[in-house]
Amino acid sequence: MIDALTLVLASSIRLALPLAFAACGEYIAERSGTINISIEAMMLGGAFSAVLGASITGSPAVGLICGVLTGLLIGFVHANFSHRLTVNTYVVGLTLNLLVLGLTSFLFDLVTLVPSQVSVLAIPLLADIPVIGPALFAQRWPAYLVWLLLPAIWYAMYRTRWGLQMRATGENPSAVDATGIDVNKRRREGLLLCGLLAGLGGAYLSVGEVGMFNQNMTSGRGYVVIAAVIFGAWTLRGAMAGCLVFGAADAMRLALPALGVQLNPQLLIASPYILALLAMVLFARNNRSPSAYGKPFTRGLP
Amino acid sequence: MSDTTVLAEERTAAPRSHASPHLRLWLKGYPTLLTYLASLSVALGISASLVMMTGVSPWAAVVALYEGSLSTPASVGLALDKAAPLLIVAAGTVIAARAGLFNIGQEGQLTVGATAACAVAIFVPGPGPLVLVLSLIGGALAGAAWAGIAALLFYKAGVPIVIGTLLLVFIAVQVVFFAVTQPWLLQESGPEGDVMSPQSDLLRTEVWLPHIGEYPGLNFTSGVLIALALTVIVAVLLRHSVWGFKMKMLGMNKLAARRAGISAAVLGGTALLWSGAFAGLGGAVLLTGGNHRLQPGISENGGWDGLLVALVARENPVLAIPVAFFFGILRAGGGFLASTGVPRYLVDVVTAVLVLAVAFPPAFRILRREWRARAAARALAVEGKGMAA
Amino acid sequence: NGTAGQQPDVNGDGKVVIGVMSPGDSKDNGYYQSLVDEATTFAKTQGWNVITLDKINPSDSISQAKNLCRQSVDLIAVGASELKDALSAAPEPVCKGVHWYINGGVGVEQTEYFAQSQENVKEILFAGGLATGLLLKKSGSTKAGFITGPELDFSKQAAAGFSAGMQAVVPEATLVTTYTGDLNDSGKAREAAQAQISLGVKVIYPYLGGATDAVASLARDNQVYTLTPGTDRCADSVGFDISMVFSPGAYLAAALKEFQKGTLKMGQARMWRIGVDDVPTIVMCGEHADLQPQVDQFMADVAAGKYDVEALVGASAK
Amino acid sequence: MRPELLGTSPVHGEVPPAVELRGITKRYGTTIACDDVHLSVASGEIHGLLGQNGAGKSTLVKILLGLAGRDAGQILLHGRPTEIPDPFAAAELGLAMVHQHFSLVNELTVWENVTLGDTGRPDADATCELVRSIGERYGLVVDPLAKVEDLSTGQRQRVEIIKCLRRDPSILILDEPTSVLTLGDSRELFSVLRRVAQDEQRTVILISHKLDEILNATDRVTIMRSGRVVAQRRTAETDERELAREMVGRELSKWVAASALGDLDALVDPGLSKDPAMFTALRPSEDQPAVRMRIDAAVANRDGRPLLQGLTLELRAGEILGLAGIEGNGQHALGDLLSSLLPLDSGEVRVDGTPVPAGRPGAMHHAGIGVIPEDRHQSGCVLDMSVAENLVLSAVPTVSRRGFVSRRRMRERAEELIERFAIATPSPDTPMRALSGGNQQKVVLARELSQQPKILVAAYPTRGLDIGAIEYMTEQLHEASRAGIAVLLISTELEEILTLSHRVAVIHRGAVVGEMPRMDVDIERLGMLMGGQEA
Ligand SMILES: Nc1ncnc2c1ncn2[C@@H]1O[C@H](COP(=O)(O)OP(=O)(O)OP(=O)(O)O)[C@@H](O)[C@H]1O
Ligand SMILES: Nc1ncnc2c1ncn2[C@@H]1O[C@H](COP(=O)(O)OP(=O)(O)OP(=O)(O)O)[C@@H](O)[C@H]1O
Ligand SMILES: [Mg+2]
Ligand SMILES: [Mg+2]
Repeated sequence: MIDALTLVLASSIRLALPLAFAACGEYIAERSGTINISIEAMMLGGAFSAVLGASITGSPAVGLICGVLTGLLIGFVHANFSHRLTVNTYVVGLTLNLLVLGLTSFLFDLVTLVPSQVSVLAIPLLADIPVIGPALFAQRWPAYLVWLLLPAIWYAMYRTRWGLQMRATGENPSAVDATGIDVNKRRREGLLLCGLLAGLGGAYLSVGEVGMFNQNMTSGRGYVVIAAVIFGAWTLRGAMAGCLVFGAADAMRLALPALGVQLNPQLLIASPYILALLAMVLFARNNRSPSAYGKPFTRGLP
Repeated sequence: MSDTTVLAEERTAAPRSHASPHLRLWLKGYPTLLTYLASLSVALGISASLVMMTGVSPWAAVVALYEGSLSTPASVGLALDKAAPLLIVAAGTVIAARAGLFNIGQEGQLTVGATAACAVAIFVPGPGPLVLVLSLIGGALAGAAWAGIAALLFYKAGVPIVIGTLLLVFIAVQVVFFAVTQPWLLQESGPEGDVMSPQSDLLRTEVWLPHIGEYPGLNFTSGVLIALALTVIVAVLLRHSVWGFKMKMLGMNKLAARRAGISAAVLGGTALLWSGAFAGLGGAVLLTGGNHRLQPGISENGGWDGLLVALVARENPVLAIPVAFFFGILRAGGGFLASTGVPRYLVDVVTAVLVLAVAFPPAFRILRREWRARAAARALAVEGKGMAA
Repeated sequence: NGTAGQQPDVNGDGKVVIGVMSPGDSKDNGYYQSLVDEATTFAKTQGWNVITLDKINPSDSISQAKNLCRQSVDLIAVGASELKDALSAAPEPVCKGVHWYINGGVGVEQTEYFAQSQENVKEILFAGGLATGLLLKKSGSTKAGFITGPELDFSKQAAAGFSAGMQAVVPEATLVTTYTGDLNDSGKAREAAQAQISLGVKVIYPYLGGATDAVASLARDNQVYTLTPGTDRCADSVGFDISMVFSPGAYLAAALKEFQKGTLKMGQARMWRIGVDDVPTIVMCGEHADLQPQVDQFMADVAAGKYDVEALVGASAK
Repeated sequence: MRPELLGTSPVHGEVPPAVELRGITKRYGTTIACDDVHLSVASGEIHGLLGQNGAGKSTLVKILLGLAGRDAGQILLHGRPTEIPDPFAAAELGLAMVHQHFSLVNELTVWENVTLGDTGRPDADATCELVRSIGERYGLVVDPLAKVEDLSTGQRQRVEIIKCLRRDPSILILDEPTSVLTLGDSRELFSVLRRVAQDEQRTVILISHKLDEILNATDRVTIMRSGRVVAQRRTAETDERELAREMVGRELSKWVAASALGDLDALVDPGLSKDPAMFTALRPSEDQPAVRMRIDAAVANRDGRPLLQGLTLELRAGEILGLAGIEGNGQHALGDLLSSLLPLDSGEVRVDGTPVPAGRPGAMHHAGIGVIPEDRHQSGCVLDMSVAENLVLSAVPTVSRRGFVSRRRMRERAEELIERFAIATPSPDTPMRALSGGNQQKVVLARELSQQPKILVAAYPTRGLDIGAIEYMTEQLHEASRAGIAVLLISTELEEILTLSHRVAVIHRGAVVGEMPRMDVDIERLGMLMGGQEA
């Protein structure tokens, strides 16, 4: 029983981590008012270029960086198309997803990739704690970045001027504009950060968890991330909780057969989206999305 | 000293004024056309270089695209068939958008629609044509219902439409998958102990959408006509009817609409239902017109692309017609291109690049207007300083 | 070059063109890749050219088939029964005169338009189970794992056959089956494998597509034996222990030979049987080569009907 | 007259003026919003900007603040030619503005809104402290920790003002700042401005339609008419009538002038009642008019917050009932109720004796209640639709046949109304957004009146209107009442009430606490009722 628990918990964490990195990014983007659909593209691009970078340089660490940069690049494209050129953000998002899926599959055929994976870093003592030890303290080293990211992001959003402006931008862009702040610049920044973190998430999936790439590797994780942010009512805490819950749902699905339990697969696969919707319905009161959520901003008279 | 500064002014000003006037005039005249040319050629350049990486000559690829979509009447028909469902979905999207509601869940509504249509076509007995009509209606209703969930979530629990519709897409996919893996539901039937694939039986031919024209001549399913008819109707109603007027009002200012006696929940809700119904119908047309059998992947992103059509057409139903056809060409030609040895997903890449290329110029025009304003301000500033000196 | 209607240049345009349709990734260095590779290698020797369409969505198979027809192909080889709808393009005017071949798996409803090859998945997987049984014995374990994508009839059947075979050798053996829902999601497949490993399975059968290698390498790192899903990869760096060879490529290659001779009969089905034909077969890799004779014996027995496969599989499916 | 003022006239000045505009011109398509405007304001001066609706005042300051570009002319700050491409640059140059329409983020707290425009690390405690201190210093009290969305309009206005005062700008611009403030608040504000200008040597530009404000608060005043500067005066050397004349370009009846000038004494002076205009104005058309609408013990709460508490009210045909009261006591709620935006917890609304379901969309409208809402911008019109369309928003059926809108009929109707109500718009197809604040209001008024309602509710009808328009509005409302329409006039401005109404009621904390005929109004009593004391 204990082993089973340990097993599922560890598995949940492993499955949640790539989501968590990306969710940090999506959270920022959404708070500044963008529903970033292209996060799927960002993750996939990150996953691919990470393995590519790793197999060229032979260092998975470098691979991670490549992944991050690719995510950043995709974020840059999205940002400039939708928040400088005011092309509808969903057009950009959908198109980018199409583009990156096609491109990675295409390149995946052209180049030959060598499997490579970052090493596990077990924290002495802590890793030996029963149940949570293996789950939390025996991860591959990039996993621990989360512990740096979360406080950093929270501080940036709630304690810095930039964060204040980001949040305001998501709520009432024209007011922010009248105050002399470049709304679309903030939103572009949001998307860049999102790309960066989503890229990291994808990279962690490929060179972190799996150690290799395969076609459409992320297979919809980006949308799960969006669901997680919604599930978390646009708070960082909540988003992380969402990732954990969804990770756990998958872990169950994958581990339970081994433990002799069977559940309806379709239901489990759909569970993140169902849960996200339920969360919004049940906690409708305090569950408010940013007012300018997904609304493009073009400067007009106030 | 003042006149020296003035001279300096002139000197700096001189080159500006003497720069080839013809060229500038021409640039002034056709900037948008130019940007279109530029962005499209960039897109084609990228596509070409990618194609070359596969060892196929870009020209051959272009020819293949053309052959697949436009060369013969038959292939035009194929492009039309591919375009029809997208156009229907797009028309629906426009309705919701007009009421200020952003439905991005067409993919889900379409899939559910196809499923319902299939169920009707298979389980409902009766004369073919009747059943066909019923299954089309069934598809529309199912799509509407699926959108209805989002509407309910919005008006009862305040879940933003975008979120509701988006998340329901991924639930819908699982619903279909469930349906086609359950023998007691839609999974294909066969001799006992035989291995069944996750798909429905082939629909009996009487419930297929009638085909118009004969191979090798121009031939396409009647879905194309349905799509065109619906789009025109939507265009007219939105533009000229009281209903359209109210929708516009609601879309632009809820509060004012409310004061004018419009219930957002009712009018907006129905708008959303309509767009869902259209998407569902798109699915039904896809099923009865093309595949004739339900499979998990039946939509082939038809919902997403339909949405894309509507957006690229800037939510203008009439404009959506050519755009949808453009997508039809890419889809039909794309399949053909693939069959010449270019990897399929390269077609997606090309499609994506082209969409961005088409979206770029109008957006760029707006941006340039801003730049001009800034530039003008700066020019004035220079002038001002000159006067001050 | 023969006159019109005669194999191989059926349409008599002076060149022979073979169209190959595959539902999966033709670069999965596994099941589907073999399909394409075998076809191309043989075609090369004959100076024919091959058009490959891979990752075809079943719902798209008809129009893809038509596209091939319009490329003036002489033979269309459909890689798997998922794409059987493609065959319904055969009567269409576009495809007039084109010859068809399908790798029918357990078999698709025969019409006069195409030749098909069939295999008995249960038998093959059963035999695989037997071989696995030997490995379990060797490692003194009774636990094996089976990881595959969506929960579909064919994968259920495969699992059933596999476990039946295992139990025929090690009666108390148990098989843990996990459905990840996606043949290519290596992340989830790995987690599934991880779970099975930590439950002490000694053999894992990654009955997967793109995710196969991810699982295999994890298994190897944990000294767990693995089998290939269809091709001979004993030489492969991933280090499989058993190669289950039932690749459609082998059947196709044979069909092409007949096509070249002009003896590929439309409207006929050919059943490929383990222990009888040279494919399907089972190859014990590297260190396990010593077990090969026993495995060959197994295959012969299966072919000879020593086991009531149907019944046994049926029983373990319950 | 203050001596240092003499120096600051643009003609001969040794000290360069704080702000100097030379030949500013701005076109919007065909309309010329600003036409070769010259203006110079010295530091330490409060400069009034006066003009009819659409005169170009807002445009001018928008240009000054980088919110709108200009077509010609130049801006000099402290003698230096300056370019102001965007609001941020404006802020850096020490220009700050209180917008005619708010620019607050409702979801953030007051202090967050206040600090939004600054740089450097935001400091909650310091900012809150700042808000409090400014609040005390300038008499603009508001809780820094409150969320803006919980504040009433007036309180939001205060936040706006604090927001730009705290930047301590060298040049402060206020566009109709008092339009939503109570009399007391605005008096307070002007003493603030005076201090700001004199003691702290800042420059203040004040846009207003209220002549008394201009006269009390400013040192000099510039008057604009249709984009041009038509006059500049030292406030001390001019008077209401002159200003009014310059502004409108003609004489006004003493009556309207008095009201527009907020000359209370004039309004209650019994002698006035002999003025014939007044006579017709204050007498209801019939002597024993029929009751048109009756609100009975209406009670309503919005998420726990009491809005209406047993409000009872009676409207009679051909009579104007003025509802006086201090802003924030349920006027808004009442307006919402009568536009079917607010359902009732108890009580009922009857029109001609038949009850009307409160809160059901369109119910009140169908019952024959027309509303000129307080916040025209937000709920009175659709800024992105054309003027013509806005003129028929609630009356589409009248211009449509068999479910289809007839463009022709709509245009005809629009042209007729534009003509009749003298709406300044380039064409019926101009987007509403392009109209000046005042003209937008005229559109709403025109629409509501043109539908011959049984009852007309006018909330703050003259808010943001120039006196020309006020005079006009006054006539329109009298016109309406003479036509037998029962008019409910909601306002916080006593002058307005006294000018227009036949009967005066007082609302306090969501209930009517007193009522009296116009003739025997006594300011003292009124004030006490509004303050909540029984009298
Ligand atoms: N964005 C715009 N597009 C077109 N015309 C405009 C625009 N903004 C203002 N105008 C026109 O410029 C003129 C001046 O407008 P402005 O808002 O400056 O008037 P105003 O003096 O502020 O009037 P009010 O006192 O009613 O606010 C009006 O005729 C208006 O129609
Ligand atoms: N019965 C009441 N008891 C206590 N407070 C009340 C009552 N009625 C109204 N208020 C106060 O009035 C405000 C809400 O009423 P409402 O919004 O209608 O005011 P308002 O007149 O519309 O103000 P504004 O015109 O600025 O919107 C709140 O500040 C509330 O405290
Ligand atoms: Mg040939
Ligand atoms: Mg104004």
